[in-house]
Amino acid sequence: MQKITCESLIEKACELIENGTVSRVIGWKKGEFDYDLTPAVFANADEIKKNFIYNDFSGANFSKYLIKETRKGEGKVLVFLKPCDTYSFNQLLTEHRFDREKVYAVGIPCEGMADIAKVKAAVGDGILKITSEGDELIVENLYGDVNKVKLADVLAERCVNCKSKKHTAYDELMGEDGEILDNNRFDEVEKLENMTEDERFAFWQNELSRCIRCNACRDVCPACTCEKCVFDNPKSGVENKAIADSFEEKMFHIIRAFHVAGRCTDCGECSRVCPQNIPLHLLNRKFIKDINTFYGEYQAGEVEGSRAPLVNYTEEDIEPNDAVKREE
Amino acid sequence: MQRIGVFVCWCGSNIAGTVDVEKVSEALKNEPGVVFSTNYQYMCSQAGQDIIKDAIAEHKLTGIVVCSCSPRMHEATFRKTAAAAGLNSYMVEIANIREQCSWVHKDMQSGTEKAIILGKAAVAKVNLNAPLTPGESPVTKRALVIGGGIAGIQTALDIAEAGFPVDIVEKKPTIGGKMAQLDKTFPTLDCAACILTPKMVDVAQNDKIRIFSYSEVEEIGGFVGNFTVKIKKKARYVKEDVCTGCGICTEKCPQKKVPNEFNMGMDNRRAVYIPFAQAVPKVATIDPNYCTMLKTGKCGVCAKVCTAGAIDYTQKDEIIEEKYGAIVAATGFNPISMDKFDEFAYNQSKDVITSLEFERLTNAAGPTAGKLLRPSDGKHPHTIVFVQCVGSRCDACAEKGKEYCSKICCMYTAKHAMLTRDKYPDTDVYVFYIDVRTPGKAFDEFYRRAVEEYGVHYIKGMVGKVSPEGDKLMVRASDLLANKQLNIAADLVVLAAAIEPDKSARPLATMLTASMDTNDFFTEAHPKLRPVESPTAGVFLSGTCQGPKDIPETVSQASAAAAKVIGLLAKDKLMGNPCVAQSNELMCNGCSSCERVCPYGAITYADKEFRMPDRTVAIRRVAMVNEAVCQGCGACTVACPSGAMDLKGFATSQIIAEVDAICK
Amino acid sequence: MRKCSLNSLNAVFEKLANDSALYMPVDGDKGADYKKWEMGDELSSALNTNRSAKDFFFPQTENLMEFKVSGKEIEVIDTRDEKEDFVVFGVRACDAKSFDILDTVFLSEPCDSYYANRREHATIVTLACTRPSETCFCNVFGIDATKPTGDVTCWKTADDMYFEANNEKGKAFIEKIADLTEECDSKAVEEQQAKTKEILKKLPLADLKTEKFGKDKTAEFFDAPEWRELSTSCLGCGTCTYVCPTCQCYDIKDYDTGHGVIRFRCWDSCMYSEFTKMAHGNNRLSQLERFRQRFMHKLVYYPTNNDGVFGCVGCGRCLAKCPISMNIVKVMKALGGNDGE
Amino acid sequence: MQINNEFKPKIVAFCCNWCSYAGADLAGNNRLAYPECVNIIRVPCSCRVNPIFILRAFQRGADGVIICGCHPGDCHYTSGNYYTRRRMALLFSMLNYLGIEKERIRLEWVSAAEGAKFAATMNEFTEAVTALGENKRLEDLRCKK
Amino acid sequence: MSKEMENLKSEIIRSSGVNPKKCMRCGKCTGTCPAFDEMEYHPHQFVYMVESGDIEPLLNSKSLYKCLTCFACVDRCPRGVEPAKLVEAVRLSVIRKQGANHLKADDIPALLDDEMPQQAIVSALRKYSK
Repeated sequence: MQKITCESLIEKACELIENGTVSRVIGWKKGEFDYDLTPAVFANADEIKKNFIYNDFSGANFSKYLIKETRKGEGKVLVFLKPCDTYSFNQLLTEHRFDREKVYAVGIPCEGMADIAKVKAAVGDGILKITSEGDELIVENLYGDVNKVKLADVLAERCVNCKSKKHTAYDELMGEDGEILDNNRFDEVEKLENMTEDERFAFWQNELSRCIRCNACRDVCPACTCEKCVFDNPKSGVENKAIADSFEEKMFHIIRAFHVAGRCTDCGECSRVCPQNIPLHLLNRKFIKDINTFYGEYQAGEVEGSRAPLVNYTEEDIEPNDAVKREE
Repeated sequence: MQRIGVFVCWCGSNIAGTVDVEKVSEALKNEPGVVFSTNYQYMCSQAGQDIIKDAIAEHKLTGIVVCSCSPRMHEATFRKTAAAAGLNSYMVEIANIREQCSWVHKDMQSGTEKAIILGKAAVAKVNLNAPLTPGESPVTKRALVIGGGIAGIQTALDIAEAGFPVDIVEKKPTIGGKMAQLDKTFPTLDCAACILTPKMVDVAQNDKIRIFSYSEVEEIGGFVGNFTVKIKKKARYVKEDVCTGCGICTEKCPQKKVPNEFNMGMDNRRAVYIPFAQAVPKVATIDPNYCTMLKTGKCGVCAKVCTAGAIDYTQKDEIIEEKYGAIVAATGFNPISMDKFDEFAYNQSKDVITSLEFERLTNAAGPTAGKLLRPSDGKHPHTIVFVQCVGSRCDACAEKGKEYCSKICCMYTAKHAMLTRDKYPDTDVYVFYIDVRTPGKAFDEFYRRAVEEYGVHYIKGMVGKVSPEGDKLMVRASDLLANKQLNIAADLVVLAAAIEPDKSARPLATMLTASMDTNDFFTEAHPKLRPVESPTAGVFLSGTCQGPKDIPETVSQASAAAAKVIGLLAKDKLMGNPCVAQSNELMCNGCSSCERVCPYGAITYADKEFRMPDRTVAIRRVAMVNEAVCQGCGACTVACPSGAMDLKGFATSQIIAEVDAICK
Repeated sequence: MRKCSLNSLNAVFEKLANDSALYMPVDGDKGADYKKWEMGDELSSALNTNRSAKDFFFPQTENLMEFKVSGKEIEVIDTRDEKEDFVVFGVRACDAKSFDILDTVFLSEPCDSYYANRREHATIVTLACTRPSETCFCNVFGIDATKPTGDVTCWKTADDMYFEANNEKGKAFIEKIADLTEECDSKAVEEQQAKTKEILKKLPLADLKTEKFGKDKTAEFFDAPEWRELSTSCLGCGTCTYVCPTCQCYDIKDYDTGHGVIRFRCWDSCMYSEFTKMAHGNNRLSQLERFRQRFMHKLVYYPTNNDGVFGCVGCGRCLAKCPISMNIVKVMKALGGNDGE
Repeated sequence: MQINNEFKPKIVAFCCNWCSYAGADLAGNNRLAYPECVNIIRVPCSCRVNPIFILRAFQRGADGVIICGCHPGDCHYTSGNYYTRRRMALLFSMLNYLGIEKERIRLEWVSAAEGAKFAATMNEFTEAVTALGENKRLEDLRCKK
Repeated sequence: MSKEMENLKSEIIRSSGVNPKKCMRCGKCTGTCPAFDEMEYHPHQFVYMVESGDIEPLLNSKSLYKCLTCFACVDRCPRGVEPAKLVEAVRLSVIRKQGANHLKADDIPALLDDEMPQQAIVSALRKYSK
C-alpha cells in the first residue's frame, strides 16, 4: 500500500472545494513545529495550499468535529478519514449525531502515526525539525544533532495495536483499502486481568490518582458527544469539577468508560491526549474485550446502524455474578 | 422546600412490637422539610386516615411520608387519603417498616434504627417529589379469555352476560377442557357432562361470545385497556362455517389408528375427528399428522363423503389480530407425567392407570362404554388399589414430583372408590393415603360415606412398589397404623397423579409479562386480597392456572375474574400510570439508545429547532415519550448516556437522595 | 556561593528532609512530578514536571470550612490550621516566576489566608536550566532561565550543585546545609550560564514578540476576527489551564457528605462551559468567548491590572499538552505578534 | 472506626417493584429474618438501576450493593432485566478489573414467590460483605464519619 | 430427652446429613422395604424415633444390621429424607460406642458360600467392623 502524500491531499481538497462539491474542509493545520498540528476548518483553496499539512503526526480524529461543523451553514464539509477514524464516523452516524448528507468523506490509507513523546524518549528533547524518509524519521535538535528513528519504533500505542486498515465508510477512497487486522490490543488488558485483585487495585490507584480532571479524554472522545455531559450536570449525582477524593477519580473513569461501552471505537484519542499519561484505553478495551467474550465479537463503528451490545440482549446472556468469576 | 408530614403506623403490635414508633416519629421530625410527625395505632384505619387529612390541612403539608406496611399493601390507600385532602396523590411515599423491618428483625434497638433510616430515605425522596397527573387512555370494550375449559367458559359467560363481547381462544378443537373428560363430580355425584355441556351450548349460542377453537395466542402487545393480540387459527382443513358436524367423515376415514387423546389414548379415533359428541363447535378437524391426503396427497375420502363440501385440504393457518381491554388466563392443568415413577410400574403395565384414565374407563362415553374393565385384558378387576399423592407433596429438591398438594385427589379418589363399590360390590377397593384432606362443603361427609357405607379400605401408608406378576399387580405397601407391610395382589392400580399447570402457561405469561411462581402457576396480585388479578394490569386469572382447585372453586374464581373484567370494561377511560419516562430535549442527543431498549415502542423522534447554548440555532433530533404507551420501567434512563431521560416518580435525583439517606 | 558535589547531594537532601518536608521533581514511569523526598529518591533530570509547582500553594482542591448539621441546627467549623515549613527544591525559572503572578492575585487585599499560610512556610529552591526544550519561551517574558529567582538558586553542573541565597529565607536555608557545602567562586556557574544562553538564543520561539499585547489593549483584540478560527478546534477541555502554572481560577463548592457539609474550593477552567455559571446563566456562552477569555486574560487583562506584567511564563506545558495543539504561541502569532514570520 | 469483629456493614439492595420487592415483602410475611443492615430501595425494574447509583452508594458509605430483579424471562416489562444483566455483567467485571472486591456487589434474581430466597440471599450476602470488612477501595473519605 | 440422647441425636443427624423433620410420615419407605419382615423397627420408625429422641431401642435392635442398604427407601422417599442413611448413622454410632466389631476378618471363611457375591462380603466387612 502506498503512503499517501500531503500534496495529494491538498490537491484533492482544492479540487473538491473548487468544483463546489464541498464548501469547507476539515484538515490538519501546520503548527510551530513539525508535530503540533491543529485540526482546522479551511474555507478556500489558498488557505489549504498555505497551511494544510499531512505528515506522521496527523493523528487527530476529525469525526467529532462533524457534529458542530455540519450544523453550520450551507454546503458540504470535506473530511479526511483514516481507517480508524471511519469507525468513529460510522458510530456517530449510527447515533444520528450528524447529517450524512452534509459530509463528503474521503478515506485515506494510514500506516500509523508517530507519538511525539516516544520520539522525544528516543532522541531527546529540543526538537527543531522532523522529516520523514522512507520508514524513518530524521530528527534535528537544538544542539545540532541529527538523529534517525524508525517510524515503527515510535508509533502511537493505538497504531502499534491497529485493529483495522479497512475503511468502514467513505464517499471516495484515496489509494487502496486495507483489511481488518489481527492485533494484540487485548494483551495488556489480559495482563491486568491475570494480576491479583490487590495488584490491579494498586495499578489503577497509581494511574488514576494522577488524573487532574481536565476532561481532555472526554472532550476529545468521538463517542462522548452528549449535548450535556453528566459530569457537567449538577443534577446527575456525579458532577464534579476537580477531584476532591480518590473516589471521584474512580467514579469519573468508570462512568466515562461505561457510558461509551459498546460505543467506543477504540480510536485511542483518550490516551493520546491525557496530559497525565493515564492509559485510559485500557478501561475502554476491557469493555470491548468483555463484550467480545460475553456477547460475541462486536466492534462499534464497523457497521453503520448496528445495535450496540448494551441496548441488546439474548435470553442466554452470562450472569453478572459469573462475569467476574475468574481463577485468582 | 416541601412541608412534609410523617405518619408512623404501629400496625397494632406488628410494627410497634419491634420498632419504637415514638422514637421513629421523633427522629424524623428533624429531617429537612419535615414540619409534622406523629404516630398512630392503625394509620390505614378511618381514624388514621383522618389524622393524615387533618394534618395536611392544618400544617399545609405539601408531601407526606407514611411509615407503615409495604407500599404494595396500602400505597393506594394513602394516595387516596392525600387526594381527599387536596394533596396530589403522588406526593405520598411509603417507608416499608413492617414487611421489610419489624417482621424480619427481632431486636428493638436495631429495628428502630433501621425504621428511622427507611423513614429518612422516604423523606429525602418526598423532598424531590413533584405532583404528577396520570394520563388517560381509552378502554377497548372486549375481553379475551385464553382457555376454554370450565374456567374459561364460566368467565366468558359472565362477561357476556354483562353485555361485553368476549373471545375464547382454545387450542383444542373443542371447548370443554378437563371437565368434559370427567364422569361424575364430587361431592354430589352429578354427571360432569350433564352440567357442563349446557354451558358449552350457552357459549356457542351467545352472540357476544366468539370461540376461536383450535387456535393459539401468538403475540400480545399493548397494555391494560388496549391490548393487541394476534391469534393463530390453526388450519383444521374443514370449513368451520360449512361443516354440519354430521360425523360421516369421521366414520369413513380409512386412517383408524390414531390414539384418541380425549380417551387418554385408551382407544383410537380417525384422522378426521370430532373429539366427542357434545363438542363445541361441533366441527370436524383433520389431524395433519395422520391424514393420508395431507401427508401423501392420496386419499380424499372425507372430501368425497362430505355432502356439505366442508373439507378443504388447502386451508392455511390464519392470523387474526384483535384489540382487547382485558385478558383472562384460564389455561388449566394436566396430570404430571408418570414416566419418572418407575416404582409404580406405570409404563410396564397397562393396568396401572392415572385417575384421569380411570375417569374415562368409567365414563359412559369412554372406551369401555362405562364398564370398568382392565385395559390389558378387558376383564373385570376384583381388587383395585388407589395410590394417593403420587408426585404431590414432594421435596422441593426432588427430581420428580411437585412440592404442593394437588388438592383435588383426595376427593376424586374417594369418588372413584365409592362409585366402584357402588357399581361393583364384588370388588375390593384399597386407598393408600398419607392424609385425607377434605376441607370443603360436604366433602368430609362424602369421604366418610366411602368408608362407612361403601366399605372402601382406607389404609394409612404409602405404596412402595408395584410389580406386575402374571396378570396380577403385586402391590407392596405399608400399613403404618398396624406397623405392617402389606402385599396385595391387585387387578388394577390407580395413581392419583399430581397436577401441574398446562405447558402453554409459561410462554403465555412471558407474552403477558405476567409473573409466575416457581411451579409455573400464575402469581396473583395479592394472595389474599387480589386473588384473581395478575400483578400485570388488565390480566386476570381464572381456574387452575393460578393454583390447584376443584370445580366449585374454579367456577367461583372464574366468576370473580369475570366481575373484575366487567369492572374494567365498564370504564370509558383508564387513568394511566403517571410514573413514566420523560425526555429533556435540551440534553437529548437523539442517539436512539432509549428507543432501542424500550419494550413498548413508546419513544419516537423529531427534528426540532434549538437555540444552542452558544446562541446558534441548530436542528437536532430529539426523543419524545408517548406517555400512554410508556409503562415506566426505566430501561431508557440508564441507556441514555447524557441523562436526558428520566423517570417521573423514580427520578435519578430521588433515587440518589434515597441512596444518600440510607448510606449516611 | 556555595557548592557540594553531586555525590553528597543525597546527604544534603537527607539533612533537609529531617528538618522539614522536602519536595522535588522525581522521575516516574510517566514523566517527572513533584514528590515528597524519601531516602532513595533521585532528583529528576527532566527539564520540568508534568504538573506545575503551583499545586504547593494553590492545590487542586482545598477544604475551606465545614458545616455540621444536626437536626435543623447548623454549626460552622473552621478547619484551617497552621501549615508546617516545607522546601520545594528544583523549581525552574518559569515556575518560580509564576509564584509572583499567583502572589499578586492571592496576596493582594483581601489576602487569601489559605494561600498565604502555605506561601509563608515554603522555601523555594530553584534550579537553573541547561537543556531547554523547543517549547520553552520564558525569555519572551523576561525570565532568565539561567538565573531563576526563588529564595535560593541552584545550578547543577556535571559534578557539583551550586547554591546561592537570594534573601533571608534563602540564607537560613544555606545556613542549614552549611556543613555539607563549601564556599566557592561562581566561575563554573558563569560558564554554564553562558553556554545555556547560546542555546536559548537558538530556541525556535525565542523571537516571539509581545509588544503588541499588554496593558489596555482590550479594544484592539476583543473583536479580532482571528478568534473564530483559532477557537474552532478547541475542545473546551481544561488541560491548558490545569497544567498552567499561572492559571488561578477556582470554584467554591459545598459538598454534602450526608452528615455535614464541606465547603471546598477547586480549580476551575475558563475553558469549561460551566465556568462561572450563575443563577442568570453563563457569562460566556460560546467556546470562542471562553477561548478568547483565557488568552486575553494572559496577554491583556492581567497586564492591564498589573503594570504590564504578562500572565504567562513561557513554560511550554500547554504547547506540549493541548490535545489539539492549540496554544498561546499560536494565538500570539495569529494576532500579529510576529508579523515577519 | 469499628472494632473488626463487631463490624456491621451497610448494604443497599435495589429491588424491582414487581418481583424482588414483593419477594422481600413475602420474606416479611413469613417472618424470615435477615440482617438490619440491608436497606431496600424500590425501583420499578432492575433496569432502572444506573451504575451511578451503585457507585454513589459506595461513595456514601455502603459496604455492599445488591441488585435484585425478576428472573430472566419474567420481567414485568418483558426485557428490562435482560438489559440489567448486560449492564451489570460489564460493570461488575470492570469494578473487579479495577481491583474492587467482587464480593461487594451482586445481582440476584428473586421472584415474588421467593421470600425464602430473598432472606437467604441477604443473609449470605451480608455474611460475605462482613467477611470483607469495610469498603476501602471505593470509599470517599469525606463521607466517613 | 436426656442430654446424652440429645447429643446422640444431633450426632446422628450430623453424620447422616438427614433432616428427619422433612418426613411427612407417608410410610413409603417402609412400604418399599425388602427387609421389612426381618426388621423390628422399620425405616419410617427409624426416622420418627430419631426425631423424637427415642433412640435407645434402636441402638439395641438387631434391625440395625438387617437393613440391606439397598437404598430403595432413599430412592422412593417423596420428601428426600433418606432413611437408609439414618439407619447407617445409628449403626455407626453403636459400632463406635462399643468399639466392638460385629464381624471379624477371621470369621469370614466360615460365612463364605458360593451364592454370596464378593461385594456383599466386602460391604459386610465395611459395615460390621470398624
